Amino acid sequence: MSTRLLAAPTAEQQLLLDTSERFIEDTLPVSKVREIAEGAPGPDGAYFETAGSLGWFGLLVDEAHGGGSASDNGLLDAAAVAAERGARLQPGPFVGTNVVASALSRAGAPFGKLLARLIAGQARATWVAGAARGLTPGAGEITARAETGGYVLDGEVRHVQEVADCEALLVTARGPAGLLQAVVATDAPGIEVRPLDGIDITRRTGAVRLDGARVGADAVVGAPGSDTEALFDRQAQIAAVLVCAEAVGTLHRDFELALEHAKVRIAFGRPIGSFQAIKHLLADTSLTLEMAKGLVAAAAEALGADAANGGELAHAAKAFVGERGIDVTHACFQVFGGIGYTWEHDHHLYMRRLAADAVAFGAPQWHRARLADRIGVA
Amino acid sequence: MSTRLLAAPTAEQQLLLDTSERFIEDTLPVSKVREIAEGAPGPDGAYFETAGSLGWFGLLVDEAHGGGSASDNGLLDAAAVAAERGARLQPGPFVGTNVVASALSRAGAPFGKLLARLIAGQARATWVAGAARGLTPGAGEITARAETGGYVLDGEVRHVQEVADCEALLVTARGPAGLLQAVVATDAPGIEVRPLDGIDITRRTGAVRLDGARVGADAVVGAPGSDTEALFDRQAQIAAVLVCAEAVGTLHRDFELALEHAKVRIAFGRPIGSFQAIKHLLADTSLTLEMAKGLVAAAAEALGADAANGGELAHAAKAFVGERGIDVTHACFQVFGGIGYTWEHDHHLYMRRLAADAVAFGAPQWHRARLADRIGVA
Amino acid sequence: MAGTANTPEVPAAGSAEVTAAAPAEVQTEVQTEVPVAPAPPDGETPERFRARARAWLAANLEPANPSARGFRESAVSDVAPERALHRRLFDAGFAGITWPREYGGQGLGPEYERAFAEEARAYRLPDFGIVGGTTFRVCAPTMLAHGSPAFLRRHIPRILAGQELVVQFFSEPDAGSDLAGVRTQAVREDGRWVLNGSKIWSSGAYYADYGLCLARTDWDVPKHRGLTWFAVPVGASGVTVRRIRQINGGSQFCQEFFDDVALTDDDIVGEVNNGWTVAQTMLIFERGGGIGPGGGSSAPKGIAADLVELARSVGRLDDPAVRDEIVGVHVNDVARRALVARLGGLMRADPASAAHVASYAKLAMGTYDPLRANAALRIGGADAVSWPVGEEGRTAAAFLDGRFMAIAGGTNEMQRNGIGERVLGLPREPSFDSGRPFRDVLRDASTWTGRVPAAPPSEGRA
Amino acid sequence: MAGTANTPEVPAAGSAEVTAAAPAEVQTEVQTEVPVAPAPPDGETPERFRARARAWLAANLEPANPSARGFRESAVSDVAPERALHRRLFDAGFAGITWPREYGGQGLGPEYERAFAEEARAYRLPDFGIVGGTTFRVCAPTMLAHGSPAFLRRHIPRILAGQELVVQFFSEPDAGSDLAGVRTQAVREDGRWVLNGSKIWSSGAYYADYGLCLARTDWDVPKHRGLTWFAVPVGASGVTVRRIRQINGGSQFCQEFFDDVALTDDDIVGEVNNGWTVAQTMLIFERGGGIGPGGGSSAPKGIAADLVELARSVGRLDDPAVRDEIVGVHVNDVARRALVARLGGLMRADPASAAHVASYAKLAMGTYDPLRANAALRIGGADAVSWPVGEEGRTAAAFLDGRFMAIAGGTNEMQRNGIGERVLGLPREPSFDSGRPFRDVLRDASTWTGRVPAAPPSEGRA
Repeated sequence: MSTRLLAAPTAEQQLLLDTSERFIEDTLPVSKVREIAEGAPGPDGAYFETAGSLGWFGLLVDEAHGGGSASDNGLLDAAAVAAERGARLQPGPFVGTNVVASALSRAGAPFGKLLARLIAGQARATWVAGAARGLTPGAGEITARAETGGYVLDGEVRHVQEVADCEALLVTARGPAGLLQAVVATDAPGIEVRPLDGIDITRRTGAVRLDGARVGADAVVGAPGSDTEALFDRQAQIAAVLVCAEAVGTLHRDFELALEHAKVRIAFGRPIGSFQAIKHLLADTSLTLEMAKGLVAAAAEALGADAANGGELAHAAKAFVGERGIDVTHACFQVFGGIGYTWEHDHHLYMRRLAADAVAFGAPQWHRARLADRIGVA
Repeated sequence: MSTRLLAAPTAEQQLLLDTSERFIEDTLPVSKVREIAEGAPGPDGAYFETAGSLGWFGLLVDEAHGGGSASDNGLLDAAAVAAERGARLQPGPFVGTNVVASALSRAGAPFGKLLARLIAGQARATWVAGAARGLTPGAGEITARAETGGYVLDGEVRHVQEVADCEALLVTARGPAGLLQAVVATDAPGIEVRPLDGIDITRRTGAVRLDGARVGADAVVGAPGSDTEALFDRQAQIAAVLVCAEAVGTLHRDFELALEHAKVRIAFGRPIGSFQAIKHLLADTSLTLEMAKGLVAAAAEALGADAANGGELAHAAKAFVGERGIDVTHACFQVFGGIGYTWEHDHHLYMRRLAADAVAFGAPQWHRARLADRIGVA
Repeated sequence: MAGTANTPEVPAAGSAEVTAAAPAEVQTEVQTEVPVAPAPPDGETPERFRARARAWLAANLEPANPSARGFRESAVSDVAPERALHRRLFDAGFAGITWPREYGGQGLGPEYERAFAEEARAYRLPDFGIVGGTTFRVCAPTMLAHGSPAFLRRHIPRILAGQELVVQFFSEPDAGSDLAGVRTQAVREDGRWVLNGSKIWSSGAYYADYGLCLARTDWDVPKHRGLTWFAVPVGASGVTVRRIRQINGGSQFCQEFFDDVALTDDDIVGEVNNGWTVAQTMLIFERGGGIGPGGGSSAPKGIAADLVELARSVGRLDDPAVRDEIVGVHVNDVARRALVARLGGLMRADPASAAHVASYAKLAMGTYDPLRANAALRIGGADAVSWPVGEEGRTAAAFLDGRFMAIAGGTNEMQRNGIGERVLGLPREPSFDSGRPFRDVLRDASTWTGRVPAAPPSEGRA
Repeated sequence: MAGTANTPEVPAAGSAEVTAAAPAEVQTEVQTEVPVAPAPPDGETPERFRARARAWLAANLEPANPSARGFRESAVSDVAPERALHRRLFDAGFAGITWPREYGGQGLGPEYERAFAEEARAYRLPDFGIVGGTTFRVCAPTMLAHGSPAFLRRHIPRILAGQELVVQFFSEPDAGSDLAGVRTQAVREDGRWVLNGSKIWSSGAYYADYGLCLARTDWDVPKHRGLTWFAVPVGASGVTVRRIRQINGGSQFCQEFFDDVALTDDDIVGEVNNGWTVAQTMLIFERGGGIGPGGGSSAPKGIAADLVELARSVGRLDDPAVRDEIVGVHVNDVARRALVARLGGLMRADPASAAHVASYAKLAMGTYDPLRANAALRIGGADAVSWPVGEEGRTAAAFLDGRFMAIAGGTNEMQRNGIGERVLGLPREPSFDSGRPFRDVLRDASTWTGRVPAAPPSEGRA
């Protein structure tokens, strides 16, 4: 049942994955996600608090700030958890909360209280970047102007994944001294979160509007300008790795269902999986999936260990998984045939999720452009 | 044996094709082309004169100038002949001679004598464009400076297909009033033709160097400047259609050989073509080939009839055939397996030809860019 | 938050089940009536016919509204006015213009039909949505080719009078690509037939009156040989029609369940156990609409106008990557149109090859439609996957629908088999079900080992 | 004008035929000599061994020249110095360090081999080109696993002394993917075996001494059961070796023709008619070199450096389309490296799966190598397809070679079958040749109809 994102997990990692899988299957299996997609209420606070107790939200946080990981590489642990989540279409801002927690952990003390709530699953958060640095073209941008003791934020950003349930947002804004990031509470004056419809009915996407929202200097994360640009890049890379890990889990399960179908579906007196047309399609798809798993794990490992090629691998992972994931879900659809075209079959839930994940936290084009920037840079 | 570029040729077209096929099979079948590729001398003057007598070089020339076509669309006729040539890897500047003849026919009287020699197959010619208008990046350009009664041409252009045997060249140069085209004789002072090596060993490619070569005003084809730019575009489109037609013939034959192999080669107690892996690969390849034929014929038909979408279809044809042709020859190679890897098997001659044809007279990228220029232009 | 691309009329949870009460009622009411069409006037000529049609149309029909979306998915009640409109055509002698007089048609030549079509172009004709095509271009022609005179006298006039809409009950949940692998069965009992099983992917069955149903009537012969077609009243006792909710939120297709549905010999189309012959006729009619004589003249102008508009709407028309994406789609678009034109030429040159060559057009759709939908998704970016509540996510819906032609009406794999074997002449796939009782085929398939029995010496060495 | 990518040593017209006179001569001369290696000193330890190796290497070998291109394709005469060099290693007790003492090895543990490899890294070791790998990592290990003691005593010491280079005579012109479909036959006559047939794709056979040849020794059993391996002297009477001219102009591979070649029972490796068991061992050794423990550390730095260099050399590095092309290749490159690392982890976690999982790495090469070669061709543009006389057309050569891994050593199709059936557990392909005499399989294949004989009732209903 495990997605095996890690080829050889340690015992501690395996324990984290086993408890996470059991928690999901007991609490929010795909059948319940489907109910939420059809209109039932989303996961409650208990879901996130239990998840917090399993360690989901502290993996990228220093121990000094209350975090902790299963191995010496928290991002690798988080990616492995993300894959199990993605296989079961878990909703909620897992990626966003971890990205924010990671940023706040680096920023340190001033955000200790929020950080503690995030780690414990008592609050969720996500990152509102919009079109900053070109990440999501057309999504809108936030501007910040300085006032005594802080900044005033204005603007609207669309396409914020899983923003509905968040208590706090890490907002990237264009400020007087370049890029600036600040933490805002979603219930603060001048902040409005508006739901959007979308192809992925297992997640809640929204738009965030800031209308003269005030933040104090103590809400600013990192030094505005080039320092924040570097933070931005790292956040985008972490988000890419985690959303790819979720997507790889989703691909894994869509593929697993197609494989099972090919073994039991009979046509022309044979299981359809005995035909080379289906067998070879699945073999090629499996190759893509194994490459995706290998690449996402490698990116998590390198980026989590601050290796020199971590960012490059993260961009490559998003480019590969974002584009080839669409091919994989098409191949699965072809194996399902007509049954995959019915609402009752789960395939479309996976297909929808993958289409949305492909552009979340930077479409493949954006990540490819980041790699192009590095051409010729030895 | 026919490539059937035309789905339903007229009786006159069929006669042209039948006589052309018979001429080739009798004179220069692939076995003899292979000998030329291995070092034997190229086709002699008689080959081209017979070809001229069949009408190969007058199809794009007005009857007033001694030309004539089988149908009311000479470009469609020429494309059909080109496909039969390509299927048998015929060498010689068929595309170049027809492009030049077409241009001279439009220019009219001053070039009557050369035109007559070209039509009769007594002389060959080709078009030397190089990097003009970006057609062949890095190929070099010719510049023209005015002097009394004419121009002086300087520069070097590489990658001129089938230039070795040409008596005259239509040279595109950057002149004082914009783009300028002139006819030069290859034996005129200041002109040097140097052979190049290349992947396509069935054709002779070369570089042309002009070092203070003088041409009179009477050698200029069309009015320099925007008029010549329009001529240039049309020449590029005609060349694209004809080189695509040759390539489609080459693809047709490579595919035919692969199909035959799949029917007779036995593995695991069955002809390999009975395996879906091979059968479906060939079916997909056949679809690409049928699309290529349809597109090249449609482009020839529209461009030859001066239809509004003729240029657009010609660019699309080169983009499609140039790129997908490489896929087709790869698929054939996969069907041949090891035997296709041997020098003795003909496959590599087709594969080499296709690689070179893909970039001749503008790589797919250039033709795609021309289409991109038309985006949003209703 | 559950809002999706487009879910017009289907309740959010589960699928709608209808027992097609309305058509059944209609049917009971008119069970015995066989409408009679007027005979064409003596000495009719195409010219006179045209003049008569012109006058009648002007007096009786409303002008066409080209911007109207057309009937596609509708409630049963919406069909009643369309039926009435068709009845008026019938009563005026303009339904079934080329169909036999004895079955309610006009028995005239195709030139009369063309004349009527030209005159009628400007008027609003009856619109039965997808069921109209199935009834008049697939099912009725199949009936005419194989039905007994008595069957045709009962059904065809009513079809022409708009009283019977007929759909196909052909595919099954366990027989998709393997069309002949039918498991729905009709058993002969006490002089009647008892139908049990299930059919699926019947377009618009929920507002149709009859389904032409292929059922197994002999399990002990090879699969193609024990099949029989029945005309099943949709409103008959034991028939349940369930609309299938599609992944794009629509529900045009249905699944039917047959629970001891009683049928008689009168309901049979063609001969008992000879249903595959009828099926092949039906498949030819089904494919008939696929390929026209060529796509050149109706080709849209310019470069992939829909994608250009999409790129403009998301503010990315100047992005070189987006422009190249659009050009790539355009190149494939024109190649597909050129293919269709070429196939038209090939078919005219060799009509016998038409059915096989048509597979290229189908495979082209199945291959390039998904690529085109993916390209649109990339161009649309984030705007393609989420949008303001209440708006339509058209790019997303097209993406979800993108594989439709790769699967429906013969998968890409089936087209490749057809091209490989029937056009290219490649050696056949080994067949494990063509020479054996279907009962045994089903049993052995469940324990597939890949082992091929050795040929008995006499046969193998023949 | 006939000049092509790279045609170094092969005459322009036709292929070279050699009868491998030189090796045969060498072999005759030393037929009876069985070289003897010194025994390791008593009380040998890895540390002492390392010190001894270090001293010997410094005194006897030349320093490695890392920029030397290495022996790849060579004339037979070039091998003699390499043989002599290997003999010196042997005589010093540094050849076959872990191989059995009784067959000329040193019988030491792998830690000794590692120690030697570390010490020897800086020196120029004997280089037999591709035949070196075949001899020492494929053929000799297979012999050690299946050869009789007498066979091993005759051959292994000579291999270790550089006197016998051994290649595989495995594939046939009519048996490529179907490796067991061997038609080369050995017939028992008067106490000896007479070999006839042909083998192909034997790398470097033209300078080897022996070929391990798989021949059919029984035609009346299923194909896997009637096969036997023979060690065939390349210089034996009736053996003709012909170098195959490749499409890229090289000629590393050979085809062999056997015309009544006389062999004896002493030449057999393994048991008569049990050759497929030996073949499976050989295939495992053959694949052994394919996958290392991971590719992370040796990964090239930066973005597809070779393509960046190519783009720069043709002046197109600033072209956005070219840059995106390069990035696309880079993404696939790192995904492939990550795959290999992942496979290493999976294999360590489950060694039994290693042979099957390795198919992913092979399929990745077969899939992405051609795409990469195509991308380079596009980047190079006109400069990639023609070039000044005398220069090397490297991009063109890579393009012609691009499918090598898609075909050689198990085609993409074979890898997909393997992944589908052995990794994913999909149901098997029907087999038409596994249960019947090979003689009958060949006869029936030529009249293939796709018809599967019905199972005899007793068998089918079992």
